[in-house]
Amino acid sequence: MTKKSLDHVLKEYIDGIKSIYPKADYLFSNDTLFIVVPKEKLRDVTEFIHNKMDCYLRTCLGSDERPLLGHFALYHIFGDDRNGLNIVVKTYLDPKKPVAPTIMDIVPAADWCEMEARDLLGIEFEGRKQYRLVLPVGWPDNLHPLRKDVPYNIRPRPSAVGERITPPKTATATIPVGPYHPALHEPEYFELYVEGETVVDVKYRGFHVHRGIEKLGESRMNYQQVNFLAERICGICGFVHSTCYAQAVEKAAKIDVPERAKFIRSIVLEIERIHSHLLWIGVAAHLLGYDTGFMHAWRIREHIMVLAEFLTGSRKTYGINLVGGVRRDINEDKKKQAIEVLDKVEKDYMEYLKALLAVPEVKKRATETGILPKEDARKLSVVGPTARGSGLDRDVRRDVPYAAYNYVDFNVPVYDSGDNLARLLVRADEVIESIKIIRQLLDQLPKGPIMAEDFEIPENRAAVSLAEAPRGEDIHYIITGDGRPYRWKVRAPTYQNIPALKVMLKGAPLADAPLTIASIDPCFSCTDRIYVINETSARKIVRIGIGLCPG
Amino acid sequence: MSEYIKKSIWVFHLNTGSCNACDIEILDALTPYFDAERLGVKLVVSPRHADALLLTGPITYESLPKVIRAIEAVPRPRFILALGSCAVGGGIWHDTYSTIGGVPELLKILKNRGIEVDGVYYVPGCPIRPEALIYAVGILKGILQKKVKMRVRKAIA
Amino acid sequence: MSEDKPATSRSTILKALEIALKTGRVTRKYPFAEPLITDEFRGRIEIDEEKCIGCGACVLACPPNALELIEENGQRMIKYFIGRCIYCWRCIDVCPVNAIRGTRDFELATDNIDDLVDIVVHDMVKCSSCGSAFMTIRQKIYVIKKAPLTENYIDKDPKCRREKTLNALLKRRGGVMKYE
Amino acid sequence: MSLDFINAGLVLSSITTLLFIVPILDSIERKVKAAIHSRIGPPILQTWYDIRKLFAKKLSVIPNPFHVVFFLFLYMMLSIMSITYFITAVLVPMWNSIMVLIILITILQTTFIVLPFVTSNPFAIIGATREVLLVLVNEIVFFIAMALLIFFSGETYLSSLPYIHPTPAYLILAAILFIVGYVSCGRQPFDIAEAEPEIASGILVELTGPLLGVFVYANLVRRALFKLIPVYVLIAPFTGSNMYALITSLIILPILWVIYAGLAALFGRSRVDIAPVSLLKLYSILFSITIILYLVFK
Repeated sequence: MTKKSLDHVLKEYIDGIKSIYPKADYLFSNDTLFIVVPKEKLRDVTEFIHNKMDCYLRTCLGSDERPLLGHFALYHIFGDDRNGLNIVVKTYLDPKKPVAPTIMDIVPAADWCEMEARDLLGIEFEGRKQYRLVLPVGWPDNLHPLRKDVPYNIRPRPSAVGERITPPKTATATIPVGPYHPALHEPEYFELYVEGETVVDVKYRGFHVHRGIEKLGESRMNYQQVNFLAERICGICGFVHSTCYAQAVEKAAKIDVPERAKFIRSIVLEIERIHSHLLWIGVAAHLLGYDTGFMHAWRIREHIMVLAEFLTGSRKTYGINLVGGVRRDINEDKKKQAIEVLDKVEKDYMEYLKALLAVPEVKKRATETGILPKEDARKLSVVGPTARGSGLDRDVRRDVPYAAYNYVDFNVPVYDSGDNLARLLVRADEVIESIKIIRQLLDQLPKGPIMAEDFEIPENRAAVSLAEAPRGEDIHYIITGDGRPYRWKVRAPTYQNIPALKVMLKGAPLADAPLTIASIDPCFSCTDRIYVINETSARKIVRIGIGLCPG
Repeated sequence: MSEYIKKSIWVFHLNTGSCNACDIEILDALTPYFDAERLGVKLVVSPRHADALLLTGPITYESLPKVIRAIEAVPRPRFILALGSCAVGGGIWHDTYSTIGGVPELLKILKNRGIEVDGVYYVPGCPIRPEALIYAVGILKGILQKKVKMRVRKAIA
Repeated sequence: MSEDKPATSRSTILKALEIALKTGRVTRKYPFAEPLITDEFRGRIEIDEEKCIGCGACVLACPPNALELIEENGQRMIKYFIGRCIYCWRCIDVCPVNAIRGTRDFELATDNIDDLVDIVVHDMVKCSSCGSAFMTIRQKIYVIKKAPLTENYIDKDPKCRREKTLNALLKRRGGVMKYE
Repeated sequence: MSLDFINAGLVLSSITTLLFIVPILDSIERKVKAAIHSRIGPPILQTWYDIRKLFAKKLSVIPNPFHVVFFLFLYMMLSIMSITYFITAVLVPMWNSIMVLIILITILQTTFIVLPFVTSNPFAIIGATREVLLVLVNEIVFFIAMALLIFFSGETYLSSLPYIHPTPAYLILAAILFIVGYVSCGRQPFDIAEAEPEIASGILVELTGPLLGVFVYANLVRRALFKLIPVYVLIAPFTGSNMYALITSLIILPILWVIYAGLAALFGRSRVDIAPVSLLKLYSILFSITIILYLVFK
């Protein structure tokens, strides 16, 4: 994209917004257009950006800026991937009684993030049904943990928690069905309403893993410590989160990261992707009752885990990202070993894949199940392999290159059928692409330092950063503060994909539900949100706790 | 009674707010390179079948009641294995508003409610290596000895 | 790569058997054999009580507060709680005297949580004017070695030092009031 | 008289050996699967350790305790009785009609299906419903195969089978019985009733401690019975003596167990709407072949 066309696009946005609100303030920094509008004009501006300019909502967030400006602020972040642009719309809200207009009827995807802002900051949204989303049951109504006057370690009524045990609706008696059921792994759960063996409705219950990460990053920690916190948002795709965070700060502070550090980041990111996809393929095989497939996928994956440990010092949560660069270098010896491991893994993996797809049950049960048509996929704006399995060709690594991805050449596998098999094949192909990418990166690894020298992070700068996690695009938004982020917001890919499950599951056999749920590779540690639908006439309730960041 | 359990340890895994890293390492401990099954470990799907609960994560308020219910469902003798730094000491979020800060806090709550547990094992690691889980199983089985001990050392000026 | 789509390749269910035969048994017999660990693994840290000066730089850097600084009865304790450590080794990066060493130790399981505590106790220097303890003796030695001229005022804690400076300033200006 | 004495001794020793060896065979199955997974697997006595451990656990409260305990013990008694009856019937040529065996097995299967229903757990009930669908197909095929067996061989006694001439149709019938046996054992792809990911091992989910121990053990005995019957039917005509036939079957049993284990490791799990249909197709083809062969070689 040339400079001229960017200017042109920007002018289009600014003119459009000026025509709605002539006094709108705007600022263009990095790849992000920041606009301030009053709350009365918010809905019109949203409509313009979302409907006229065909952007999609990345996320929205509230922020307590009373100590700075005497107001609450509400940010809506929109994305324009065709031009690689982010548009941040800021609205000031009353410091005493923050009330904002909802945009949920214009942008359905704003449902969860509005409710999250309500829970965490006490911002009320007019014109929609409001409910508790994030905080546990029994949490005091007027206590909003993300407000700056609330300490991060406040623990109201810890003893009251025990009283919240609700007896199960059916005669399941003492069995803790629900969050900790069959396919282990993660405590979020789905209630599948079934008639006979057919799923008639789905209800997702979540937020068991809400750990107060954003508040922690804004209060107890400093810039460098947050890297380690971000990595622990998710234990499977954690490095994406820490990279995304580090990039956001680097963008906001305009820090020049050495090329070598960028390469190392990309290499580790791709290693993480291979591990994540192999893990998922193994679990998918297990869900189909094919344990041999599970074991061998994880056997091959073990080489990657050992390689990750050899390169970074830990099998998972690698802990090598810092704002400004990385902590561990890749020397010639490591490079050689990495290539050896990759060769072996590629060979074993190709063979394994043949074996897996030869099993009749795997093919039969993955084909034509859990179908997500392309139109639905586009409407719900799903991301990652879920989108690519439904024929949407989008990948942040290629569309908005970050780290060292603009130095490599790779394919983005896309399948059109939208069923579980398509999503399986997308991941299967991506493993091979990732191996290809790592080879290229190792080959071109530039010389130089791995850490930027002496930099300062100025206050009150903001940036949006994107990264392609194994499950889709990851978004971090940051406002810098004194020694630590003033506001830090994370949007994980699973957030975008979960609503698609309803489409995939309805009317499908119960036996396919675990695979279908797993097929979006949900990562609840990252997501932590709730999807609520109306309970319809269902005879039996089966609660299924599928975990999985796929696992 | 618990002698018999040493030969056959059925475990039920609860994620109580962990980041998944420990959880995938638990699964990894069952896979070919580590094969916990050779030590009699089996991952079961209901706490009613279990002998030991594998807890990962700092125990969020939202998951606490469910954890307590799961512990109650395990027939005695029952054990708890606190896996990973989050479960042992609350980890990086040991003092945030939405967690209780690890298994030691959970044990206090259990004690108040009169729920007995026959043994608790702490396995630090972030995440735990699969070998660390196998090591803990070895201690539970009595074939290994613990290596760590509280240390207080004086720095002599 | 994409021309040879694995989905289309012909194969039977016996392929798995072939892989199994070719691979053989891969299990490491840990704990009876060596673990699957590389030299780069970050395990528990080890504080060298001979070198540690008790400055607390590691405590400030530690993301999960596994390292804590506790002061009581004229003693300062650096408390390392292994059970909360995330093994990031940031403390090793920031230690000014290289007193912290990383190990590959992961065999840390125990049935008693107190086993996971490691404390280094430092004696502290008392302020020559107000008597409150404010730094460790080792820290004082370190500072004097690094910056010899500090000997004159190192005995006072920062509060008393400021007081002294301010009083001196006031005196010079002819004032008699004492800074409180 | 002396022969009867030997027979009685043989019956007793085979039954005790079988009852002891069945959990070991299960451990071997786990080891075989582990080998295909490229790992070591559990020790050879692991299933015994598991059962012993389960009996050492405290009993916790369950819904419908009376019904559950009643059906559970009925199930265990019936599995042990059926296998005892089978071995006795093979050796002792008195009231040993195949019909009695069929009736016993029918009651056994019915108890097996009823058990999860009385635990009134939604997972168990879904599991049981699936089992019913599968058993309906399988059990009927078992009846037909046994009936044809009686018809073709002209014998209604198990102990007479070693003295008949094996026709091709007879051998195909034996093959059908092998498939019935495999399906009854709940192995992949027919483990739909115990599907762990979607219904938490279905029928097992409510049982705990010693009750689970009883169920696990009884289930193993039942599985042994369903392997023993086809083996005996297949090899009996080639041995010429019921004592040899029994001993050979007992020797073949572990081998068959290992083969089944290996097979199960190569398949995934089928689905409740697919499995019975594909089974039906398979069985109809095999039955047609049987009848054609019978007519051709008559």
